Amino acid sequence: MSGLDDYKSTQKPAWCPGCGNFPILKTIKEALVELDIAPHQVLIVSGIGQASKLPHYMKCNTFNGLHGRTLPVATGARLANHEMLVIAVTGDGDCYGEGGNHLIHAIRRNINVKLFVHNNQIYGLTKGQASPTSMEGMVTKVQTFGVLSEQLNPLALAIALDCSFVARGFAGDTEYLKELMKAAIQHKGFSLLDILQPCVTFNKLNTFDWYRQRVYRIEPEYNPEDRIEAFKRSLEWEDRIPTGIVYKNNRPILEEKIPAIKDTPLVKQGFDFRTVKDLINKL
Amino acid sequence: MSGLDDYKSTQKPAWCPGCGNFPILKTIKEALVELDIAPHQVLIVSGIGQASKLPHYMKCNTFNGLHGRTLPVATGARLANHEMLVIAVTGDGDCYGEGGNHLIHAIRRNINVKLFVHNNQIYGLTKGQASPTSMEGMVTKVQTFGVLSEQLNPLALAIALDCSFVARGFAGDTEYLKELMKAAIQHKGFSLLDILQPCVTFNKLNTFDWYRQRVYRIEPEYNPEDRIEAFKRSLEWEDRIPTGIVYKNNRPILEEKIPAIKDTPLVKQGFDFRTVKDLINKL
Amino acid sequence: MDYSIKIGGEAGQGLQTIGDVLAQVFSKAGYHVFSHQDYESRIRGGHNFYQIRVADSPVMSSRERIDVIVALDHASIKLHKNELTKQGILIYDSETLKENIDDPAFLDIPFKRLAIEEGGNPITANTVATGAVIGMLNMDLSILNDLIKETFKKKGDAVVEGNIKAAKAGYEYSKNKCLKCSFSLEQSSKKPKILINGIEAIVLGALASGCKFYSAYPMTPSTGIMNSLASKAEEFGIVVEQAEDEIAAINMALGASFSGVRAMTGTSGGGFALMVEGLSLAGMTETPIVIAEGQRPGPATGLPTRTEQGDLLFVIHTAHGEFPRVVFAPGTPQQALYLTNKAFDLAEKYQIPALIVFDQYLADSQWTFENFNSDKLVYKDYRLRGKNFKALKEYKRHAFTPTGVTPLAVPGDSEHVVVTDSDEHDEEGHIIEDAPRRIKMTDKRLFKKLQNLKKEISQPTLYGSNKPEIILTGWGSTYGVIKETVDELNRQGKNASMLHFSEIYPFPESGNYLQLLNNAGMTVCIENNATRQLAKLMRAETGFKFKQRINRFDGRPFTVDYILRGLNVRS
Amino acid sequence: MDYSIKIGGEAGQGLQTIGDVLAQVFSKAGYHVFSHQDYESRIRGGHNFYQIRVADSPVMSSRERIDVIVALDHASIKLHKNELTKQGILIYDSETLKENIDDPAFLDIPFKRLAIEEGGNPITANTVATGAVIGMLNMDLSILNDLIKETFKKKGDAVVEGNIKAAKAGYEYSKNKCLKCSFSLEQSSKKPKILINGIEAIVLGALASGCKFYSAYPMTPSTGIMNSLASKAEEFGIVVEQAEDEIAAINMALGASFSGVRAMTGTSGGGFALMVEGLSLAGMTETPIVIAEGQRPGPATGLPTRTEQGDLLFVIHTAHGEFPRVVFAPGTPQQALYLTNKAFDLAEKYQIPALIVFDQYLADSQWTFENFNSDKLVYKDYRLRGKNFKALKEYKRHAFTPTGVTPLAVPGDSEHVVVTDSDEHDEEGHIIEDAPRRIKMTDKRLFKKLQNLKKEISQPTLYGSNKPEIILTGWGSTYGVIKETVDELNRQGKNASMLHFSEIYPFPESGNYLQLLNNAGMTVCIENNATRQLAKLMRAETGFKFKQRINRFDGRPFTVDYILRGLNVRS
Ligand SMILES: Cc1ncc(C[n+]2csc(CCOP(=O)(O)OP(=O)(O)O)c2C)c(N)n1
Ligand SMILES: Cc1ncc(C[n+]2csc(CCOP(=O)(O)OP(=O)(O)O)c2C)c(N)n1
Ligand code: SF4
Ligand code: SF4
Ligand SMILES: [Mg+2]
Ligand SMILES: [Mg+2]
Repeated sequence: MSGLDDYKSTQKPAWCPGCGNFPILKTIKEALVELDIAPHQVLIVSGIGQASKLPHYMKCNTFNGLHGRTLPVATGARLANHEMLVIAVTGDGDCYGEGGNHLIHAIRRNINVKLFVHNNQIYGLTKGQASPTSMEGMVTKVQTFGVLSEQLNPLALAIALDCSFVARGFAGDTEYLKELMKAAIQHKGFSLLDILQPCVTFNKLNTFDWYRQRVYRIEPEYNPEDRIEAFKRSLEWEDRIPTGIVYKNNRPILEEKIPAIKDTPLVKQGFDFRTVKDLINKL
Repeated sequence: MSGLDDYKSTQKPAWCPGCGNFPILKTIKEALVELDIAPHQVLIVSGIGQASKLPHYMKCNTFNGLHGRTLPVATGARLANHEMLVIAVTGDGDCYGEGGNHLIHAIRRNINVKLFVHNNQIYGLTKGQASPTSMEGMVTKVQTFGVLSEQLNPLALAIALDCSFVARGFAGDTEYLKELMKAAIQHKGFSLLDILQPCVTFNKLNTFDWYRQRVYRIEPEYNPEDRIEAFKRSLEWEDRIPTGIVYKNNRPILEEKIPAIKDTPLVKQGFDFRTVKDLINKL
Repeated sequence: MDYSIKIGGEAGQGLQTIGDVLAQVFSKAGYHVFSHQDYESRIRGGHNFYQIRVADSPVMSSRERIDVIVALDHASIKLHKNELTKQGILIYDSETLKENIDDPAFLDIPFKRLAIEEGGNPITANTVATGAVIGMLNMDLSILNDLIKETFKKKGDAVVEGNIKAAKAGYEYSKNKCLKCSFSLEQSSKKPKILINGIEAIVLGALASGCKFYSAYPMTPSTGIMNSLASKAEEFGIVVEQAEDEIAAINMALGASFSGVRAMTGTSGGGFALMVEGLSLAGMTETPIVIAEGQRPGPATGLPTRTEQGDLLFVIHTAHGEFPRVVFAPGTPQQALYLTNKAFDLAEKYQIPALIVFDQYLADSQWTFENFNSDKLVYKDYRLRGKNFKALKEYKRHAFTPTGVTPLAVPGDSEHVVVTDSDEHDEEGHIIEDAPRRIKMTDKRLFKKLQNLKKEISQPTLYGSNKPEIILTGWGSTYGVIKETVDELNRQGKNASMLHFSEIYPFPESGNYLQLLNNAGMTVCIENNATRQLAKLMRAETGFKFKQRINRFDGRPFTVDYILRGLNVRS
Repeated sequence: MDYSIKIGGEAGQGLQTIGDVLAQVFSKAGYHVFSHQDYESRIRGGHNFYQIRVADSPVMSSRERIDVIVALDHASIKLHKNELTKQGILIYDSETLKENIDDPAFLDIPFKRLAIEEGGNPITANTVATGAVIGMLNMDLSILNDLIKETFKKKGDAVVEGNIKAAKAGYEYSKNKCLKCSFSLEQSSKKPKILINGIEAIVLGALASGCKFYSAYPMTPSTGIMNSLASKAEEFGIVVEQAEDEIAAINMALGASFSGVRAMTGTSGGGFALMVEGLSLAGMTETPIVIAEGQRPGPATGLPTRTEQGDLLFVIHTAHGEFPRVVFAPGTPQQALYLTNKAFDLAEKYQIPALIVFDQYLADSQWTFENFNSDKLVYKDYRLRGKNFKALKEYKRHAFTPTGVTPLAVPGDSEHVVVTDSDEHDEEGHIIEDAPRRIKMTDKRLFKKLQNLKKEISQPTLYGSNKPEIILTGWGSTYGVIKETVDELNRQGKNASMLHFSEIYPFPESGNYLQLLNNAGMTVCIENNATRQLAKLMRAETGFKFKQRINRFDGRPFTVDYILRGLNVRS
């Protein structure tokens, strides 16, 4: 049994006091503990941004890579060792901006990676430019006339791509967030968990309060396997923002379809230098 | 009045005999002539691939750029001169593979660019690897166990992103294709026209016949402004493949929202060196 | 008179505002100012500082000894108190820090209490501190008051009034209490100076060159260019587009340039890495583009908010295939202005990519100048437009010409079409496969252009003696610190000069500078990197090998003292 | 005995099959073979050719004069007939080409008619042609028949039978009709040779090094690596993943490598441009990776199916920040095998990126070898795994060590976590901002490793005299053609040697080779590029400046004749 203490980090978070990343960090640790996963059994791959600093503030295998490239690293890591739980932690800029192409194709592959996007609807680390999820009209130093592009809807996008698991959480509702994290981890298939995460410093529009006034938990009767209903639900935003599992399906995962790793993870397979040498000698 | 002759190229197509690109080429010229657009009034931006060779085989302003980077070039070109009709011509690999991220964000911007994707469900120029739209199970030299990723559905993706105009054409139904091209060009907003284009050399699965047995023209009663219905329709594939305008809306275009170019295209605006010099002298 | 002031504190405490205001007050008072900043990659907390040097003769680097420290947090006291000069004073607010330090060099000023009592709002504490520094320096408050009025005008009279009162409170407190304060910056009668940092200078250069399109993705230390251009977009008729990634950024700029406007992008090393393919595209399609590359300590994400000169060989050699490019590395904001202008000019004249390489140190450092000479700026529209284009009987985008340069037509302006291609192409711009035309195109695109381009490149700057015994060589942002080191050496009776490269590629033709180097007894290459990149380039281009080298690669800029230590010379 | 055979035709006409089969027949018969290909970037049409040299002593380049031309289209006749040697014969099918040429050097063979009549299917026309060439050379048909059986086994007996008959028909036709044919390749009794091209050799090298993961995006001339590895994926337990783009390709490979398996990616210049940021990531995180970079004529898309050595300085200098890398440029398939193996070894031993730079010419060219010595291959698993990892009391991914190399642990194999970061980090792998640790990390990652890494690099190959008067220098794929030129020069009584660089970065320490160059009267640097990249690198690294240079940049490979012309020596 691993406990919360096992997940203690040696590092002090460099986040702003009150940042929505703190409750997410706390919740992820709790979820892992409750699922009885030890730190060395999980690999967190992250990119660059405030969200992506997360693995440093807990204890786990960590590949903190480049801005936008979280999913390819996670994909490679998981293909090489599919006994490892691989979680990709990124920001909205990282995942939906710089890394948008990888998101599309990770979903298509249905690699069994868990993607947690800290969606603060802003570029935090670079001091407040619009992100793909920023709302139209929001004024920033770069978007001096307000954001002109339509706000990206990650849930609708994922459903259109038939993503295996699509959910939304809120950093201000950690109890539910924990359930969603656990569900995402336990689901077999690529799982997107978009987490509404207030940035108290740069996003003065989408604050804790703003979200609190709008988010609701999806009703238990809801059937997340109905793609059309899921698509409809994913379009809600203005006044009511659904949180919960919006869509899921049971597509087979990539790891199981590749003959070379069907039986044993790649990293556990030996290499017989002798055979290859013989083969070469006999050419 | 421009005629078909004006669009004659000095180049001989390097496509395989019978390739689905030929009817598309012919149709695009006809559409432009019927809309009375002269060659110098249109800029075709393309990427790299068989489809992307198209502008060489007609007469028009041409920027034949990099693989996957068609839309950013088209976006920049159009922002600099929005009196020019800008058409982006690409392949499925180019646009949905290498260039996937640009597609997402071009749609969000709603830049008034026309995107024609020659979707042959294969990488033609590089000799037959799977593309994002290749069907699951198709065996190639690289996909030796068959394609393992889910086939990308460009229409569903575009609708999820609230793309301003979403249509599908078929290289084997040029009459209808011409109508769709004209509609795309005349629509005000980013227009995605996905064109089913048989690759007679490498795609032995999705042949002219295969498509002919499945495609149908969307019925006239259909309301393309209903996003949910559009999403449903976009999911049809196996037995019946809809062609026609699947979705459209009237989002304002980017060009009109940028104060600096509201009145005059950027390229038509002069630069007053004197004023800036004065300003600097007075610093 | 030459004082150094350091403001230290956590990110988010507002030390940058204090620094900015002080630097402005000094420059408006006609003093020479140099400032630099040191900050972490975080938004709140940690430890940052802002250092200002103010003097009555030109200054262009920071010193290691400080006269006035404004400590907003404990770390500033711990980390910097030993940097104080003999007459140095550290000011802090014991009530806020909840710590009272008994040190004759320390002056406890109740920033926050005065802010509440006088400014009417704890938020004015930094204004109290700013006023206190002005008081310590024996300046008068008028300039600060003017600045306050200007800055807070939009926030209403009450805010202006509160800040003016807060400033006064700090000012009087330090005037009365700082018995040890021996500084004096009496009101100089000199004309106010221009205070400008590297970013502002690059932006000014872009504006002065008729830049109409800027697409970029945020990345320190280049983000300031986008912010600044965005703030001026409406006034100057510029389209500023935040791209989805750096690949899009450069390709958009190329699209805009192809359409007929001057276009630019900016990024840092990691983002530039993503632009490499686009750079090659610019080379092949002969599309002009200006790229500002802000180096930062790498590899990868490295130390994102710090400084390094680690990308020189990268920017010169990167991209597949062979094509000409221009690389400038300005050493001062003034050079940044003129070289950005020259970059735009050469990019369009030769239809090539032109790069401006800078770093966080140059980006954030403020310098003062008397004025800028706008006659040194050039603007020539090399494009084939409107009736000139219409008048042509025929047009081929890549026609062979004696200079290799083919007039760059604006698509749509005439009935001729403009065709270009990333594949090897014929004169019209259509794909080819044959060898003879490939050779002719390479000759046009590469050799012919390069021949003239080389002549555009100025020789490196020589500062100091014409027959130096010691030559300190550098490139880019180290200009100021090397120059001051040379002054110091010469003050000590040595015969030293600076050789500074800012127009760095094509490498300046071997001229006088090579002879000087060969004749000098001591030749030192000074670089803010680990692998001695200029020294390598110099050897590749001229065969010359430096005898000594001083390299710094800890993410911090050089100081005169650091270089002197490297030379084993006491400071 | 030394014959050259050229098969010319349109893309899609099957000339590659004819060429492949002939090369195999010759090598199986024990002859020495060299072949190269020339093709356009299209799938059907245009003009391509395949050229084979077959001899009784080793051959490693193509000649410009041809003995047998198989012309499948008109262009082949027009473009190549003048290349015929005095005794040369061109064969063609006048019925198919609808053209009858009256030339004593031409032999009209009704490929198609014989295919229908004898092979039972017009599709066997190429087999007729193949048989005809075998007949002209006076070989017997047995090897070809065996090959046909092997190739068509899966298609059933009828197909095998048809092709055997077709081959026989062509064979007999030429035997009977080619009165002028004076060639003779009597069955040699020699042992069959290994016929292998550059791509196959790289793949073999990867397999022999325990490569377990390959992610890439298709791009000529590297696609063959992915195809070949994919075909062997199941047998050798390899995961081959086609990435959505090159950025994903390199990042996936890094993820796999981090997880504990040997990983590789491959691409061409334009795709590599997109990998530059990932390269820097490998450098910072000290993650081993092997990258095969297939150069092609640039800039940008350039001439996508042709050959060039234009990326040397690019691959050596690209990426932001400073970190060690290894760059190999094999000159032969044999070197490609061993150097790919060495790349995997060094990448893992030093935890750095290792690059194999090749080009279309090496990729497609087939060479023959007697055998490969597998004892020259190395395999050592440097990873910290299983119980060795478990046994540690503590683990820090980036701990400081005397060599700079920290054991690379497999995550999950013990309770210790493995942490790495693209930011500058501490020994554990966590983000840092301070100067002292930054300096120590640079020292570890860069200087310490580089010191030992340099010792791993072999000296360039010297071929020929130890005191040469003439030195022809090259790198990468020009090995064979330069070597043969040296032989020719020496045959003509000159004193020439070849100096060939294949382990090119870190540049081999100045040793004997520099002295040889300094002593030689004529030093020629031969490169398949325009800007003399090796010459520049040589000067930067050693100060040596070549006296002469021969450069070719039309997308075509060198021939001995071409170099001799460049040297002003008659061939
Ligand atoms: C290639 C590249 N481009 C740009 C950056 C600069 N950068 C760092 S974080 C970031 C955006 C952060 O936004 P997001 O991903 O939403 O994360 P947040 O800080 O909001 O959590 C950017 C643009 C970078 N590190 N690398
Ligand atoms: C950066 C880069 N990667 C890879 C390539 C090689 N390449 C050229 S075309 C192509 C794919 C073509 O497929 P698609 O876009 O579907 O076009 P098609 O040929 O099928 O029309 C690829 C991978 C390239 N030119 N540039
Ligand atoms: S800037 Fe925003 S996202 Fe970043 S740490 Fe501060 S509050 Fe959190
Ligand atoms: S390969 Fe396919 S797509 Fe390309 S030209 Fe031939 S048929 Fe058309
Ligand atoms: Mg964010
Ligand atoms: Mg395609």
